[in-house]
Amino acid sequence: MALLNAILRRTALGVVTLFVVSVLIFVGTSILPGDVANIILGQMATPESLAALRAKLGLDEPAHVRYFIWLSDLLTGDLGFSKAGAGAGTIGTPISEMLMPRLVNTLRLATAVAVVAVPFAVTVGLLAAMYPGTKLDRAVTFTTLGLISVPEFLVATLLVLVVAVQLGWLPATAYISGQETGMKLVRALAMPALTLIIVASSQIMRMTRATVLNVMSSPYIEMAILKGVPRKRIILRHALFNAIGPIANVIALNLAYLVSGVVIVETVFAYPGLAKLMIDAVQTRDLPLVQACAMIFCATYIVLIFIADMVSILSNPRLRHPR
Amino acid sequence: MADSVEKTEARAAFEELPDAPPRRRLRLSWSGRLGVCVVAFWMAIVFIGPSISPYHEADILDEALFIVPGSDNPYPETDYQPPSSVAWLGTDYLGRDTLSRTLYGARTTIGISLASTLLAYLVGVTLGIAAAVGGTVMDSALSRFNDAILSIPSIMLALVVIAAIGSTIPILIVLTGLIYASTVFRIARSLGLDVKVSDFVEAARVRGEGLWWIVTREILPNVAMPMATDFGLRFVYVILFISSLSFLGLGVQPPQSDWGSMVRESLSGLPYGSVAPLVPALAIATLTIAINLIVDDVSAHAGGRLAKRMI
Amino acid sequence: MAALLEVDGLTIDARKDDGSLAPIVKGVSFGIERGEVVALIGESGSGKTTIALSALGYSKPGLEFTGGEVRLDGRDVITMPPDEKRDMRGQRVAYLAQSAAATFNPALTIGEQVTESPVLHGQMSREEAEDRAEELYRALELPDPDRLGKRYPHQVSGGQLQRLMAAMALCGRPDLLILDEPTTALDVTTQIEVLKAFKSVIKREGAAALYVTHDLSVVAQIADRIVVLYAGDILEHGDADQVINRPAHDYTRRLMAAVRPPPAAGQGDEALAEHLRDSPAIEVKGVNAGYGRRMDGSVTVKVLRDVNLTVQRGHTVGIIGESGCGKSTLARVMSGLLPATDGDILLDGQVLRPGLQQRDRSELQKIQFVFQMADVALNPRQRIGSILGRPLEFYFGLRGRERRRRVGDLLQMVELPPEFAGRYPEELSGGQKQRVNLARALAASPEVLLCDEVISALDTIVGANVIELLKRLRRQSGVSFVFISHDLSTVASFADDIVVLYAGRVVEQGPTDRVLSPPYHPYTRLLIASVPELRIGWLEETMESQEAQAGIDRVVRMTDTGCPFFDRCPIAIEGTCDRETPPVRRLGGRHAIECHRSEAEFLEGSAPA
Amino acid sequence: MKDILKFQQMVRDGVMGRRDFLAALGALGVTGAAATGFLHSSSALAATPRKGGTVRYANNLHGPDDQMDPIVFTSGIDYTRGRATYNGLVQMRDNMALAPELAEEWSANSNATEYTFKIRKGVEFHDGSPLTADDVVWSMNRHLGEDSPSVAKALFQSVQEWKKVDGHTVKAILKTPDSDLPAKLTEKQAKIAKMDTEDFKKGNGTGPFVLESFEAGVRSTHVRNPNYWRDGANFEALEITAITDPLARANALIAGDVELINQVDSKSIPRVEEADGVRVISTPTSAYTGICILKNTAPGENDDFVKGMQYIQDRERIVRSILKGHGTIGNDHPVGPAFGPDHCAELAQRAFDPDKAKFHLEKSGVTSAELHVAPVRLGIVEICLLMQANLKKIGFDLRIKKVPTDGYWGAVWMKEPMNVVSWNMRPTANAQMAIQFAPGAAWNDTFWNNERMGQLLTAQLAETDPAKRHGMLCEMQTLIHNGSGMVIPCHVNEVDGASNKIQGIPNVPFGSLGAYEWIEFAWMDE
Repeated sequence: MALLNAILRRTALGVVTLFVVSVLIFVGTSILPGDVANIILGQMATPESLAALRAKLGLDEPAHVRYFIWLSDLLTGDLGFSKAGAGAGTIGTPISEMLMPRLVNTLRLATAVAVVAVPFAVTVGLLAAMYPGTKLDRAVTFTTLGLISVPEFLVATLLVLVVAVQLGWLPATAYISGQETGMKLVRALAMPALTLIIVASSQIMRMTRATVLNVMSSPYIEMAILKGVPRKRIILRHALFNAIGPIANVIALNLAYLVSGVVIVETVFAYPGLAKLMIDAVQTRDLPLVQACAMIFCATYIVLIFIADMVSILSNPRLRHPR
Repeated sequence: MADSVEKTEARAAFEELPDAPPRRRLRLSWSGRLGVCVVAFWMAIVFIGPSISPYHEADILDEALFIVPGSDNPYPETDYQPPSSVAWLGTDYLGRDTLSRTLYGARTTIGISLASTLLAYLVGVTLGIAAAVGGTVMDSALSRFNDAILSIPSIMLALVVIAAIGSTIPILIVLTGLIYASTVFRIARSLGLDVKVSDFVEAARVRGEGLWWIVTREILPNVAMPMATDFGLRFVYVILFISSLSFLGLGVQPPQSDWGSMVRESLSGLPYGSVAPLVPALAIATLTIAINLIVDDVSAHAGGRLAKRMI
Repeated sequence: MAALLEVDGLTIDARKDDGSLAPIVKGVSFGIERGEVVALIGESGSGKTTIALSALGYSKPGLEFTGGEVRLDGRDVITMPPDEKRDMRGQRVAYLAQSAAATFNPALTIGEQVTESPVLHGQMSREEAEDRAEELYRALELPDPDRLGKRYPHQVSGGQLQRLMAAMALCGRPDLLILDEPTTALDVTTQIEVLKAFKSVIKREGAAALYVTHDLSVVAQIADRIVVLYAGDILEHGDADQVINRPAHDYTRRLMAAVRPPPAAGQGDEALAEHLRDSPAIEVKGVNAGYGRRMDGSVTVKVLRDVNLTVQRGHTVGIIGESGCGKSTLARVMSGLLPATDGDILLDGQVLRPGLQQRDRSELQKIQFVFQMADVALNPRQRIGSILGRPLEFYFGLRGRERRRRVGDLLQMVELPPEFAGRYPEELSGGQKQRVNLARALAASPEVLLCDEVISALDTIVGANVIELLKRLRRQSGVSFVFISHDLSTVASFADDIVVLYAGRVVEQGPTDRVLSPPYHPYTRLLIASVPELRIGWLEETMESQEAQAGIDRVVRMTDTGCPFFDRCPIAIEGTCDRETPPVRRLGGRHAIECHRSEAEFLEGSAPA
Repeated sequence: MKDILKFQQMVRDGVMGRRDFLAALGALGVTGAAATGFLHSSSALAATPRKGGTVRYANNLHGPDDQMDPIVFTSGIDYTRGRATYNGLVQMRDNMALAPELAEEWSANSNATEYTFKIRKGVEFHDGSPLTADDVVWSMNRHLGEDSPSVAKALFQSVQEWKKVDGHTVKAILKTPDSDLPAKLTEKQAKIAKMDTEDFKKGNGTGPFVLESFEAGVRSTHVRNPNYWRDGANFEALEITAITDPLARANALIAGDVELINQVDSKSIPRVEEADGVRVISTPTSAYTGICILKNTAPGENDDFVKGMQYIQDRERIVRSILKGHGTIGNDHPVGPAFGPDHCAELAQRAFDPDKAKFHLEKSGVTSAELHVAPVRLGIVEICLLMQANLKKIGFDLRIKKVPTDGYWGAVWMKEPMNVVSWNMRPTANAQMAIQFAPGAAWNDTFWNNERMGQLLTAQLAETDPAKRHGMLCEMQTLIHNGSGMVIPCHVNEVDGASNKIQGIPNVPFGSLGAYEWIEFAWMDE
């Protein structure tokens, strides 16, 4: 019951947040100059044709009406049209059609990074927490500290120079067409993935270590020491179980970052992901596309945080086994 | 009479024992102290940097300065020059002195970041504490709004806003401040909620104190320490964020130097082994690492100490 | 035969900020024979826990062993290699901490934690360990022993958890148990049964034990020998009988003197009769209150039900009951911190508005609240001077010199030197902080002082001193006191009237004298009987009585119908007590009992043990 | 007129953001430019093209608004794809001469008001349908009319309509005489698509490559058209994408991830030059970037102020260290040496002279000014920074306000008193000057209106005597040099990067890599 309540409560919160986000995005994109009709018509805009298209698209409605139309379209999966490839006289490309390949690319990269970074970082973070003050711990602490303190564009650029330009091991850019398989795909993803793995792992490692050490200050850990429980078991059984919630949160935040915050990496490696699509859309004032991308990013964040919360709710025996 | 003597003695001897050893004063390890030194160094540069720098940040060094004695080339290259007696840390892509720009850049970079972080704190703490002490309705409204802001990727948000209204230092500060206010809000709110239910706040409430007193005199002083630690971390994030914005070309106005755009501008020198992009990158890294070292030290948990006793 | 554990010249130091060492334990020596229970008694800061932990070769972070040895069967555990230490811990020496709630890992089942040590040490297989655990659950009289292991810590009560910790310690059949204040955090009624369980199980297992506590009454029930500690030194060391009945050292005598006598009729401070005027200072009429206020004004968790009480001017009313009975809630309602859902609070005959915001400053000034934990009730970021000065400024507009003078007076009033005004709370001892806490309330020159468990967190001597101070203040000021405590002895020695709360209801109230003498409400009887006496053998006697049976901890029910005490009551009437709300029986004067039984039935069926 | 202005503004927006519109309005008579260009052109060597290979090309810009509809082509990547997918009626080749493409031949009536084009027979669209006059008429008529979305409609304002004569003959009926029409048909928007095409993303043209996949802002892939109407392309397949970061773009070339890139930034030039297997292709043009000072407002209305700004330009240093030699010194008029004999060589070069600058600025009484800068062309920001640093030395405070390229041409250009511009090379010196400096011209961005200038522009078109022509051109250049508010410190080269495997890139200075003609004519060595 408590469990169900917590889940329902959390779900409701997520939905409310999504709603607030949609309002913010709608309002936020309205501050960009130019409206959709202007954008679709582009250079063939005349006052009459603009008015006509505005009426057709419902742009002459008041803002709140437009918002609800947009929201209901969004909920029914109709993301609208981008001006992309509009050519002359046609209305443009359905946004869903444009997003799909980008989304796939972004997810591909995110997955590649997550699959490597999460297990690696959590393991190393745990090891560091297990042997605090040792050489391993100090190495981990200082390396991660250094890496999170350096702007990621520097990490990316140095990697390109060394790995791609100097050594020629991997391609300097990462454009993928979607047809690549096997080694070709791995090679294409390697550089951006490597950069992101370095950046994301550092964060996850640090947070895992800190979280576990935080749990380590609990009296029940002292009790376990006094019961003669060996170090490994203290960490893996006593500390980790209580740290699952916070660690899940850290992982979720970093994954959300992979999907949305990789602008710089996508720029340096010319990787055709969602973040770059959104930047381009902002620059070309492609409002429907900006809105759609923004919604995807925010929804991803909210869903990931939601999953992390679910994990911590489910890992909490108080909720799982009510009195 | 011997009895009474003994009694007074005993009374004197068995004073109440202190409840607990006095709280450990903040004591920094060598790494923390190193951090303090580095931060102090950069803070000093913020104030004296421009007056000790050999050139102005905008100065494009004359070609004449680089003429190699005996060479017949009257127009030597001035960009991406290696460190020399003319330019101690070499020159950037335009032939400007990297050292001078780094020294000037400290003021811009640290100034903007500090102002942004302070703004983030002003807004975040005000709203966070308001959410904590205000009613449920206010709390949920602010929290949902904040969650929504948090869910928007910050770089994207910055891009949209800058695309719409352009990039000036005030805009940069306000924008960054507001973006980071959302994370501060979360922390301030949860700390505020913790302190709010503490007995000394109840004692103030039961005395009839107003909200202002409770917030400023009872709550804020008690969240100051954890907030200060967080301030350090937040400051680091802001520096990196602003550097990233500069990297994307959305930073300060030229010829003003800030470390992020210095890296970006001179990135093309990297393949030639120029130190121009490395010096500002190093400046960013030393400052952020130093702050992190201090923060790590201050927030070193008892957990770390306990974990060392594990067998 | 060599002792099982020999502590020999043990010195432990704390590493201070400047790197220098401050002695915590100063060359302590004593021994524990097999099967023997040795008590370490001392106030907080005496080093007793530090010594106890050294028996496990362990010191808290920040402390260092700097001298002496702690030998277990002749082997020094301090210098033992890590592997051996790990083997020794849990298997040969087991530890019971003060707060079981904190020492049980919330994420693991009870069974896993109880059996963990013997299984890890290879003493027994998992199945054997589980059988052994179940056997211990039974011996410790824990409910539902065959399924208890599958449950999580939050699913059992505090008293049960405390006993489960004993099971955890005993599971591996250790030679030595270290018990660190294992009953201090418990209610009296729970304490007695946990003590009982510990005592019998230690006896049964034949283990030796080191029992650390500040409570002499508890020590009297369980220890064979007593070591009295003060500031890291042993002051007295001897047989329990000798130390308790013929204490040699002056400090021990002071400890003994500070123990409050068990509650009995005839107590109550008559000295203030002159202050008694029969006009009520504060009245509580038909108050209902609780937490989780809904939109319609009702609450999700109802705590107080139809509470009525009156505090006469200059009078002291003691409110007593187990934790969770609503004592603090009542104080919060009276202070206005928690608005009542129904009923009124009257100050000087005037109805007070329920919430703080609606009350005016003079009303607020007249009722002052002294919080339970001085540690957290004083803002750590304010100096004592500002803590005390603020009410002076707030209520009376005092500033500058005048304010400083009054702060000095207040400090003097609570027997603290005036220079304390410049200190921060953390620089004060627990008792001193509680005095400041009290002085802050007095600064408002209140008519009613609500004292919520003001001495529960204090050591015996310190607490006794605070009580003396309160008595003096009452004599001098004529303030009315509402004195809340779970400790009946304290209340009995201080209050004119006693109000007994159970599950949010007033089950008995009246003058102290009358409440503490028959006829009793069955719950009052249980409370009286549970207060440990500083007398060897008291526990065994009490264990036989029927009150002890009623004490077996059950979850306190909050009911809307019937008597809440029904399922613990030895004289409950099936079919009536569980269905109908008991009537209030007026027994003359202010004395009233809420019970279905008649006065005659109380007297015949339940003379005090 | 208002609509025209609006349209032009919009085109300008497009041009400058990332565009190259009007970069090449044919190159009639511009042989001077060609002469220099040939030095770099491998097609001058008599090597035999090799068939085969997949070439990967990385442009500097792309985005979600990449197009496949020719009439809205606006960027280099669009032009590249357009050249691969479609053909025009007329083509410009290495020798700068017009060559027939889909039109086998054309003729005009005597007063150039009616043109007749014979359409090549046996040409097939990629979907297999034959090319007919209907397709040509439909495609060309899309540029006409007020409501036409064509970005090139200004070019075809002289055309009344296109008419079908028979299955393979079409006529263009003109409103006004226009002897430049064939040259204008080489324009990148003037491509022939299948009649009634609605979805241009399929790219159904007659070009040397068949569009295989197209993802706006990501990439497109193209395979050789096996049924091309002439010998056709040498490459087996094309992959066209963009790498916006200049450093990353150069890295990709050096690392061998791509074979061709455009816009090698000056800092990467030495690296590309030094790296094995790749080369820099630098083509001098008359395109320029400079500082535009409005003459109709303060401070530009003061001639001394403009003089000061012109004398403070360290032109040699700009070309030497900012452009790394890939440019030529400008003389504050738009006709650069790339125009050969049309360039007024006898006009004295304005030199870097801080003293004179100081003198003029002091005389003007202006002590500070604000310059709006957007990175409209590589190097311009650096030029402004150098100018700012030099002005600081003579005690003048120039504040630089960096604004985004986005919307720059609408919000800043021709509005702020000091801004930066970037102009591409026009087909003739006359056109190059007329567009900006004719009195009342829509794009007269310095608002310098000189009557004499107007007269000369008209008269020079009618003049046939070479010496007189040159004299008039020189006078106009001198007028601009002395009177306008334009500061032109340098003309910039088109700098591309190519793998050494890629040979035979034609030399046409009006666009990158031989104005996109490499697609059909370059080849890849083993």
